[in-house]
Amino acid sequence: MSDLAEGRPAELTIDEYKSGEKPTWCPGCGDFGVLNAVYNALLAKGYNSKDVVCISGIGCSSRLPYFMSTYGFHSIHGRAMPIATGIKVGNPELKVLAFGGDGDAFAIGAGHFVHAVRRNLDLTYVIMDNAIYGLTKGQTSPTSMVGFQTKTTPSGSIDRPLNPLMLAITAGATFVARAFSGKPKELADLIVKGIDHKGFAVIDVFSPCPTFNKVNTFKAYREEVASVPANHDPSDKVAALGLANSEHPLYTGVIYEDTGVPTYEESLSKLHVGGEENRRKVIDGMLARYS
Amino acid sequence: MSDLAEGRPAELTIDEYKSGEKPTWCPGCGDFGVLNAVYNALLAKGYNSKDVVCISGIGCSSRLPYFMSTYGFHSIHGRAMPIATGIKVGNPELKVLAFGGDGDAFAIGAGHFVHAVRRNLDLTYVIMDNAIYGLTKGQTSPTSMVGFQTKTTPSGSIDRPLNPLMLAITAGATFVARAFSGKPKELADLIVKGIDHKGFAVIDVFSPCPTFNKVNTFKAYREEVASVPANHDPSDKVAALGLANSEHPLYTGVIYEDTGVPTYEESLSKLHVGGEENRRKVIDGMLARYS
Amino acid sequence: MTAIHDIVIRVAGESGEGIQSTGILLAQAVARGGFHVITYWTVPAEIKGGHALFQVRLGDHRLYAQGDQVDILLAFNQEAYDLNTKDLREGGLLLYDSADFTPPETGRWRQVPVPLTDIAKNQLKFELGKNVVAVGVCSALFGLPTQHAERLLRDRWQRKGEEVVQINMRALQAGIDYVERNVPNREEYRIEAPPIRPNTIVLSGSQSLSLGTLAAGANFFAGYPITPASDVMEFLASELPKTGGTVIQAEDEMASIAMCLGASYAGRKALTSTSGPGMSLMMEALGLGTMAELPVVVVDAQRAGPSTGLPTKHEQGDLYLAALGGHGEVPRIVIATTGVEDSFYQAINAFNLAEKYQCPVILMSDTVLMMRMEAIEKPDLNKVEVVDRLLFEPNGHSQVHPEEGGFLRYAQTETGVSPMSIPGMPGGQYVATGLEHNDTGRPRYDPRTHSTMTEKRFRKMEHAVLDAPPPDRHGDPDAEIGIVTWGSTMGNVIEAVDRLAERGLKVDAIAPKMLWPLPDHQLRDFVMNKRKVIVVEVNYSGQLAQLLAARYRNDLVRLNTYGGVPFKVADIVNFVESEVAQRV
Amino acid sequence: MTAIHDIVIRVAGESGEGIQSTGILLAQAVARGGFHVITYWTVPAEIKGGHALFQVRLGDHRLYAQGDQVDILLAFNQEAYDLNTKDLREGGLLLYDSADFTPPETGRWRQVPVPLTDIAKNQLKFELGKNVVAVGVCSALFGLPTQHAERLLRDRWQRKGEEVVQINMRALQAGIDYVERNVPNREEYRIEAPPIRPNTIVLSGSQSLSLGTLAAGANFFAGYPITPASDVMEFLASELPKTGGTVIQAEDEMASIAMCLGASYAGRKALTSTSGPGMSLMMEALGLGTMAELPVVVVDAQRAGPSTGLPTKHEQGDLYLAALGGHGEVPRIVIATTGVEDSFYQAINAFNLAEKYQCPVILMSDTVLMMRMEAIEKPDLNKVEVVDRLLFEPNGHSQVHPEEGGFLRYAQTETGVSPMSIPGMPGGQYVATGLEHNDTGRPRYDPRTHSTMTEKRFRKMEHAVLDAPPPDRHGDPDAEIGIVTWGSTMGNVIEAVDRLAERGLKVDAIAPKMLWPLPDHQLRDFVMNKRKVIVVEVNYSGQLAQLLAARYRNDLVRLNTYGGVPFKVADIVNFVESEVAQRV
Ligand SMILES: Cc1ncc(C[n+]2csc(CCOP(=O)(O)OP(=O)(O)O)c2C)c(N)n1
Ligand SMILES: Cc1ncc(C[n+]2csc(CCOP(=O)(O)OP(=O)(O)O)c2C)c(N)n1
Ligand code: SF4
Ligand code: SF4
Ligand SMILES: [Mg+2]
Ligand SMILES: [Mg+2]
Repeated sequence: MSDLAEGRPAELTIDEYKSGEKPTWCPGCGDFGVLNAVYNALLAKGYNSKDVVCISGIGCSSRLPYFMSTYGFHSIHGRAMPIATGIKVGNPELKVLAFGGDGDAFAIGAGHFVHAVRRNLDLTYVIMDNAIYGLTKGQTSPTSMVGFQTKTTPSGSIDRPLNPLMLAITAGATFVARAFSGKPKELADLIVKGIDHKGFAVIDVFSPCPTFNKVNTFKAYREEVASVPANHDPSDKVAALGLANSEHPLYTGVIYEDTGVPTYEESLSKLHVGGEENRRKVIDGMLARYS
Repeated sequence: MSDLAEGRPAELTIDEYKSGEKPTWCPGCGDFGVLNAVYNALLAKGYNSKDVVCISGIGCSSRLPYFMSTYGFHSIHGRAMPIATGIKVGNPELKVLAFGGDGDAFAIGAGHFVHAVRRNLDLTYVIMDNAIYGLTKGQTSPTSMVGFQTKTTPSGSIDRPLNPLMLAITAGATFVARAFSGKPKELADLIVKGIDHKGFAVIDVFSPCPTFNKVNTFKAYREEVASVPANHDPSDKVAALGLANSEHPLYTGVIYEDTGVPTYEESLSKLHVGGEENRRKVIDGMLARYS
Repeated sequence: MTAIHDIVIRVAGESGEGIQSTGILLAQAVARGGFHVITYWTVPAEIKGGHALFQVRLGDHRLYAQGDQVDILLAFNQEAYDLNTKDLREGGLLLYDSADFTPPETGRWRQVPVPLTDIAKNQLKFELGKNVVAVGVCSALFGLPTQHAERLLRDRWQRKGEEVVQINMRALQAGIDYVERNVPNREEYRIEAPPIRPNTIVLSGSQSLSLGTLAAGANFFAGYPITPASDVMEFLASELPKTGGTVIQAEDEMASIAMCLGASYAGRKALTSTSGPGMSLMMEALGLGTMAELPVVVVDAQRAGPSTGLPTKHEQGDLYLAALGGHGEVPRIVIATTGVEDSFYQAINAFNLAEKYQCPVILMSDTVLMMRMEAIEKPDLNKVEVVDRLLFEPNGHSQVHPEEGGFLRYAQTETGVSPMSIPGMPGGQYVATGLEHNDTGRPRYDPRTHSTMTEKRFRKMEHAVLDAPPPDRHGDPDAEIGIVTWGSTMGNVIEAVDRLAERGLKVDAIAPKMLWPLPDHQLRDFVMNKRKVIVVEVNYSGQLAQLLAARYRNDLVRLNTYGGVPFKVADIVNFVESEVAQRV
Repeated sequence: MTAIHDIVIRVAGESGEGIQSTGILLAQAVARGGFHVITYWTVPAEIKGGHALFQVRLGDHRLYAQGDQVDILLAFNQEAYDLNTKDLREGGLLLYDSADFTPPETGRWRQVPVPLTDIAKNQLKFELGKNVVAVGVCSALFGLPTQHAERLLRDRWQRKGEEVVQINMRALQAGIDYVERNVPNREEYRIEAPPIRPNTIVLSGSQSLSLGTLAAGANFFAGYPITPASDVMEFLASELPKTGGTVIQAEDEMASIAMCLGASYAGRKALTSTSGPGMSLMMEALGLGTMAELPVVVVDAQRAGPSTGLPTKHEQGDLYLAALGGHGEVPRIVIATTGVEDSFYQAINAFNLAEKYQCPVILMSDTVLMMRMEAIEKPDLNKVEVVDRLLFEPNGHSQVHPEEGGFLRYAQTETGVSPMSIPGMPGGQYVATGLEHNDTGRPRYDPRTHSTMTEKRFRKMEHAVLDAPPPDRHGDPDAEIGIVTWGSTMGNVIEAVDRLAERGLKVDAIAPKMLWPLPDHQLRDFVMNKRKVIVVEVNYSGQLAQLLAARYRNDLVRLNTYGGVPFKVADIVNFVESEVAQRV
């Protein structure tokens, strides 16, 4: 356990980032791997947990902040992005990580996702994509495949799945990666890269739900995933869209990165023509204008 | 005026599709051109106005259904897509056209847009894109350019604009076109093509707002628009994304079309294992199961 | 020893270990034996694993509540023992799976080891049969004739072949045998079997409600999963397509309700189901439903709030929202079901009212009710009356005034209900809208239009209230003490009224089914003329009590609980007794 | 002829022709002359063009309402004449721009042609000066000393150079000259100029409210445009960045409120502003604000509903939603401002209450008030008290229990308010959540946690109510007739009370500023002890009346109007008189 009040211990371990609350996930859930990767990524960065905020919506995956010793906001279904926006803009010094499921991000949260992406806040959004609604006990999600059978689509889903990576890229994301809970080192590494990226980083993680999704399993993913080719240039948008579009294999790694876009906080702070000390002057100025 | 009760007149004119309600738009508004193109497109199709439903959200542009003699649903801000989905699924025989502004479609309606698109309902969505919120008297919209000054962004917008065409294509749209209110014939022609396309047709129309947007004017567009190159293959997704991405020129015409995707109504009807006549049997079957 | 008439059996253990299936099997078996039965269960916060319990209360008379105390506890493991003995009555029976643990002897109850796991695994070589063994154990205790459980197992497993049937039969018998050999003096649990009720079915509140929507003619559903409302969606996803109907899983609740409004506009009977968070999100579009005058049914399966709250827990906290939520003056109808059987009929009433009055109807259920199973009388479909919206008749109708812009969709009428058209009908063209509008549907903002159209929308409510389904009544109509309640709490109140009557205290109880607008003709007399009126609700602020107080009297007494669990009957009994004592 | 003390001037014409700027200039000029002034205007449904009116009421005493009747109508065109003469009082003065039309002589009022267009275009060669000519015309009528308008013009155009100042001066003088030459007998419009009030500013309700949020320390705004709330956003978009604050135009209202909650969590003073449709959409996230106990202010600039309704029209229809909307038991505070000056102070109160009680506060205004301009006393910023949230002090504090999972963010306290932390504070780590939770914020679903945390959230309200801002009072405290009202309607009520007093009828009026929870200590005595209590509201169902009835008494009398326009003072006067007569 971290001794929060006294500051950081001399030698950091991942225990620094554990809250002591026992994860409520099913045995074998992919989200354990993600949680561990987050611990390791934070360790790699050496952050003080008091400076980190983990934000989420609602879903099994969105429970993650409870297992962190950092600040956190487990909000409501679909609204992780605007909550995170408020926090990051509210205090740009904070290290902000957002988490959620595929339903949270791409069903009820789809509109916010698109807009958060185009704003390019400097935060990292880790989506635990299990192609199912876990917490509500197994319904079709926006990333479920056509034909996928659940209680809400007993004859198989007829909706074509969204491709989170392509959606992110066309909405203007500046860092887009895919990872797999079954490749924990790569995952932790990508989270570090996402954090290091100055701007909005989207990491879509295949994080299987063994309880309700019997199709998109660890085994199935293991057979399909392949690392991004070594010669891939992540700044090449068209190439990135191509990799993102591929179904065989499913590429993991950094798919796209654009380092030339200012962050939202930077742009906002450029609008500031003064600080809190000006408040009285501004009000007096307005009052004078109305005289 | 149409004599609605008695059936169609022998010789159709666009008057058949006029409601007699005077448009409330400002003089010079681009939406007049769109309305006219819609009249002409319906005339070209020869539809009976009783079989057509025009759906919209809220905005200047969303007023369009009032000026039609067809059925209509002027709904609430951002929800034109789910309303249209309910209507089209509710009665697949109907010819369904949806209308709205850039705010309606891509701000509050962004999530619905993405999902409506991936479902591939057989309807045509005409977006009157003026890069501004007209009805609320001039605020920045999701398609406004960086630096665009309005009352809500007095120092210029810092949000990078969404590209409606790219968004539509990556969300899985099967027909994506761009038009310009200043090229009314092409516009009418594209609406006809959208109607003829079996599936979801997105037509993003540059429809200037002379009252509040002094940048994206008829004149400015006239200088920037160019028809899609004659050799463009709309079934080539990558090429389509390329054209959609271009800022100089701004291409008008059919950017993308995929004719191989079943419509949502078709897929839904395949799930039907019977009709209304089965209702009693189904209930009795369930009751027996609980005995 | 006096004869007993009902008994509460609780099965508890690790979720996923078959607690629920044991309970359901048991409930179905006892129902076949003619017993009345009512169940109660809770699911853990964890997705998988965690502590679960399933409680079966059975009796020789109609039951209304889940039972305050446990008579027989079957603990599958140590945790189940730790968490549940507090509810086991003094002198009750504790059965525990001796494979797992051995509890200390406390003397507060009788305790008997039952090696369920051992029997299933070692004796039967059928590990999955543990639940059926448990069913055998329980049914032997109170004396269920074996044939009922046997027939149930046969019906259930027949399709899988005789071998499967037989191994289950053996498991059942093993449970029975064990009890007969090891649990002497079973008289105190024995209930005289009532006559078999052949026309009985066992189903949950959510199943009953879903069936009701089918019977009402529902043919369009759009929804978004949420506990405890998803059951309705999942039921209809498998059944509606068989009738040519459609179920869409929408991207969120705003889309769900908007799709329903669209479908309704196109002529469908549409519904969605949700719980608190979804209800909040639907408020804007529900206003559109009121304004455009479109029939639509929204099932609100209430859970404990606010916000995401306690998603698996019970509360009646959404009444304000259902009745008064939404900006502007936005009338709509709120119906609440009080029981499993009632859910079927209120679903039909909800649709009929929506169609007749062309407006949104909120159909309220709650967590306890959605999940409760009960043996109810099979509904007679021939008696179900289905109401359809009033359609305008094309041609030759005064409702079309071309000079005024066409069809008078919102023509002023005495009841406020105007004949409506459906796309495709010639001459019926109009634009449905959320803007204030004149009788053709065109937007108009002058004071007269807004006043008269507001009155029209509220006038419909004045007529709708007269079509309110009859309230549940129970107790002595002449009693000076009255209880008003709603939803599943009525079950607890009914049993409290009976218990109070046994103790010589006369109480009268009413649960209106239409909660908004308030059915004055059903309530006024009751609320005004009782000496003391107690309003019993599972919420903090007494939401129904406040609505009644605004209309009738300010001295209503409130009894509330807000811990995420339903009332115990004893709580109500004690409260009423102390209220009466206060007066002396 | 008796001296007159106030006068209503209405300028009407095509929207875009400068109606509004004429009205604003006139209001500012008369305020400089020491007059009290209050304005009223409506915008057309069309985006551009359409009929618009701007009304300036001025007087030698404090004014509270827009004025029932027009004394002087300045019609820019035929349509303005057609639509507005119905409001011109018998014997009033009609001025019309003779360039456009010539109205028939009716004898019901005095009418004088004023060739505004001609003067501007031909005489001054300054077509844009028409509005200034109109200001000259109006101010000459009631005798505004010229210097005030002149100084205003100078202040306004100075930056553009002396030439511009001069041409405007000439336009003003041309208007004055025309009146002096062509309108004899102006005594009946003449008001004795009151002493100059140097400390006066002229601003709108939305400006006053926005300034109040600045004074309260607001430093984060996220919102989505909507009439009539956008003004707040647009004001802050230009002012907040000057103080290092941030304004974000969000993608919708769900995002707006969620961003505010995030910013508040991060330590900002956050607000959003919206109107009915947006309020409905914010219900779910507002529940999160209550549950996570985060300060946030939501301005609800009410307009006429339901649904999209009448976006530019007036109604007080959102009270139910503000006070009771949202699923589950979701307490929050509702504050309503009654006037332009009050809007400044209530904005400050709203923030202070949000910070002190760590919860959402809805600050209600309405269309009339947002758009109304008034000459008010310049607020004294030194008297403004700003309250900040109670922060936990890191180190050495008993509020951190590592064994229990860290910082006790939701520690139970007497007032329910727990010290909170802000990200970055060492030892203050916790997870804000919409789930029910224990004192560290961890999700817990047991009955005790839910009960005690529900009580904690409501306990805060019991204390908050004691901090309710004082209500507006007016009239005779001993009167037997009492009026309760809220929002801008209080202005109309005050004038009605005065008019009734003149006629010998004593009436007492109260408008609470805190509408929810109800400030019992302010209201009980008033509502319980008056013989007759009339609740006056611009809505159909009497929303405040119902909340009061639930708490106090069922015989409240209601006076409602719901045509999208405010009350006329005469309506209230007549109603009270007829109510009193009834008793006789
Ligand atoms: C407004 C609202 N609607 C619905 C729900 C119910 N709900 C909770 S989580 C969830 C989806 C879970 O799926 P996902 O986001 O993929 O997360 P997972 O559980 O799979 O990790 C839903 C629909 C809710 N809590 N709030
Ligand atoms: C829920 C809700 N939020 C906000 C509004 C206010 N509003 C009406 S139209 C509109 C945007 C208009 O812009 P756009 O959709 O681009 O249409 P345009 O007027 O430009 O044609 C907004 C914000 C509303 N009516 N409802
Ligand atoms: S239900 Fe699926 S996603 Fe949720 S905890 Fe279990 S395995 Fe993980
Ligand atoms: S404001 Fe703009 S978009 Fe609206 S009607 Fe006028 S010109 Fe058209
Ligand atoms: Mg998921
Ligand atoms: Mg627009």
